[in-house]
Amino acid sequence: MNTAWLFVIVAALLFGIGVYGLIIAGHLLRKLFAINIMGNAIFILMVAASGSLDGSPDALPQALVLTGIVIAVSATAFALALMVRLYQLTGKATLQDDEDADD
Amino acid sequence: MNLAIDALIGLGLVILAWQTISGRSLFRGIVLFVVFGLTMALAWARMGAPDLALAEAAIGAGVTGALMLVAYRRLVQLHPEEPAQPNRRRSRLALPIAALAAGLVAVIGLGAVSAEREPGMAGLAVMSELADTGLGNPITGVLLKFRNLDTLLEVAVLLAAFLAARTVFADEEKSPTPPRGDLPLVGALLAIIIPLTILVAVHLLLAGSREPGGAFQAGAVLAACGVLLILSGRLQPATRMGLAVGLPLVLGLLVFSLVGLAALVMGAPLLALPGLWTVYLIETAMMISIALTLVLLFAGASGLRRGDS
Amino acid sequence: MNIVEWIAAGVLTLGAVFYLAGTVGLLRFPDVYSRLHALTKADNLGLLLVCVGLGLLAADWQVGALLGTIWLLGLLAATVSAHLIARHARHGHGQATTNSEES
Amino acid sequence: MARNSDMNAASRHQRLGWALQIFSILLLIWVLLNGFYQLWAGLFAAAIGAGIGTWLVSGQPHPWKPHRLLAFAGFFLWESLKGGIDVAWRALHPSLPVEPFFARHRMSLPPGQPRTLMVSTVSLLPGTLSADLDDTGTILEVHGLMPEAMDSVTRLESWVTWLFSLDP
Repeated sequence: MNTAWLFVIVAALLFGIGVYGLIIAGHLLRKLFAINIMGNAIFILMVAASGSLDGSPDALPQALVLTGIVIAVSATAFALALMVRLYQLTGKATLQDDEDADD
Repeated sequence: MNLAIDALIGLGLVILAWQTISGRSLFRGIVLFVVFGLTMALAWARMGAPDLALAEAAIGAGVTGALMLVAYRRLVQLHPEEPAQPNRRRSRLALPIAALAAGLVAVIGLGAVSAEREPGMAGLAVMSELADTGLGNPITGVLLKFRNLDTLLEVAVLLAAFLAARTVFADEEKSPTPPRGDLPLVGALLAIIIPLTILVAVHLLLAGSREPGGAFQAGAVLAACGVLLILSGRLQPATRMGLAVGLPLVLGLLVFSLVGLAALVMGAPLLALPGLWTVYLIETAMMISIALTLVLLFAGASGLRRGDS
Repeated sequence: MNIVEWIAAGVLTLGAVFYLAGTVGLLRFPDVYSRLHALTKADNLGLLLVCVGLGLLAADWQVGALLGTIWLLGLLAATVSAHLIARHARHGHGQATTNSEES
Repeated sequence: MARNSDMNAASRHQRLGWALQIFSILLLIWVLLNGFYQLWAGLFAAAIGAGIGTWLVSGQPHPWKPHRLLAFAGFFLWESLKGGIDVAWRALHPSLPVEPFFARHRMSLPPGQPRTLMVSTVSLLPGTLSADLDDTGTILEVHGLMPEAMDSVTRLESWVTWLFSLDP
């Protein structure tokens, strides 16, 4: 058991939680939490699995993840704007399918 | 001992993620999500990635949290009597699917970790090339030298996200931030914090060339200034985007493209940066654009104007 | 461990104790205002002790000065936010939830 | 302080005073962060910071003497030490010995730096918290944890008066 293994396990657990949250969440904001958590899990996986934790740090995966963080915030910002607009127009912040499923 | 600290952080991440997903109130969820982001920053620091720790704290936790809070406030303003209920869907498949996904990630990760690997051929090649760029920080070096097209497109994506969001903010009337009176302490806080934040942003920008930092971290820190100014009413959201906002908004993309094309004209490959000074130039322009984009996303507006106070 | 490191460890532990006391106060004190007392004062003393401990470990005037700056900024943030929260509560938002921030 | 009449005439000087103060503090912090490496960028950043800071500040800068500031810092450090220990003791004490109350305190300090310093430091003294200011900014509402807490407020006021060399 070393650091890389530990963080791979953490990434797997986070990804699982994210997927679970994405499925059960009704509110769109909750779906966004879940998607962001899944993204973070993948970021951890990329850095942990690059083998840089136990040897010399590898700049490539870190640079990739840095790009990923910025893309994630861009996508989240757009999704939030969409969510607010949806709420404005329909008075609901859930997806149509979800309501059907509830009935 | 070190593994114990890592395990504690990992456990914290898992618990926070679970609480964020399953908590009852949305507001609580946002707060927990921010705490999750800050814990992620700790994890990055432990994993030997201080650049990512900075980016995560500033962008992942700070900016995302602020954007979520703004969206939440809009939701509450629209229907104050009905706070968003945690309507959860029941799904018998959720748990098996989640377990499957987690297993998949674990298999991929553990496979990659335990795989025999040529000891960093690509990495060593990168490091030897980086010596020529004069950039001490390999992350910035990789971003600007080997993956510069990605970095350029990344700025473009951020701008595109803003433009897309802008079409969605739509035609609604912007209610100006209500004047908060002249709270003496807030004025003093601003007068101290904002100059200091600008200094720190410039430091991060320059430091990015030899130690953790860079345009994205600096831009996020600078964006915090704008957010503070909006919250205190010194800057107001405006419906029209003037040149004073529009030009800095595209400055990063513009300067990066021009420098990159100039290289092509002079016979070098596209986006080959001729010297360290171009790196500073591009990073500064990118910082300004990134900060402004984030502030406008926070304001949910197309432009900014000076407040009356 | 040499003598300086022992002292630093003691100071850091003491700082943690004050953070703990601040949190206990936050949970035990009867109203918003009293809780703010616990947060501003005990946590700032905790921060001071942690900064002193780290400064002892670093044994570098530059790091020490930076830690001092961090402490001052921590003080500023704590005192301004405490004042704003107290003022908010004083103006009749005491029992209000976070929803009605702008009324 | 009969400066209000020539406020406008002196305003440019005051702005310059503010800008110089902010600039030198920022430059000092830059040197702490970076040493003297890339000082040109530090000068640039400090200049921008000073410009924006001067736009944000209000009121006139008050002159203060360095040795008095040092003494004030000592007083403040001692009081915040006492304050922290006091509140930690009360929080951890089984019987929770607090008697919260509100009190109003009319400040005799002029507006600007002295009042701001006063309002922000009150919260770090033993047993007191600045809870509110009235619209004129002269009456400070203090929340106290125990009856004897108000003594430190008057003591603080005289220290601030002394720091800025004001007439009591």
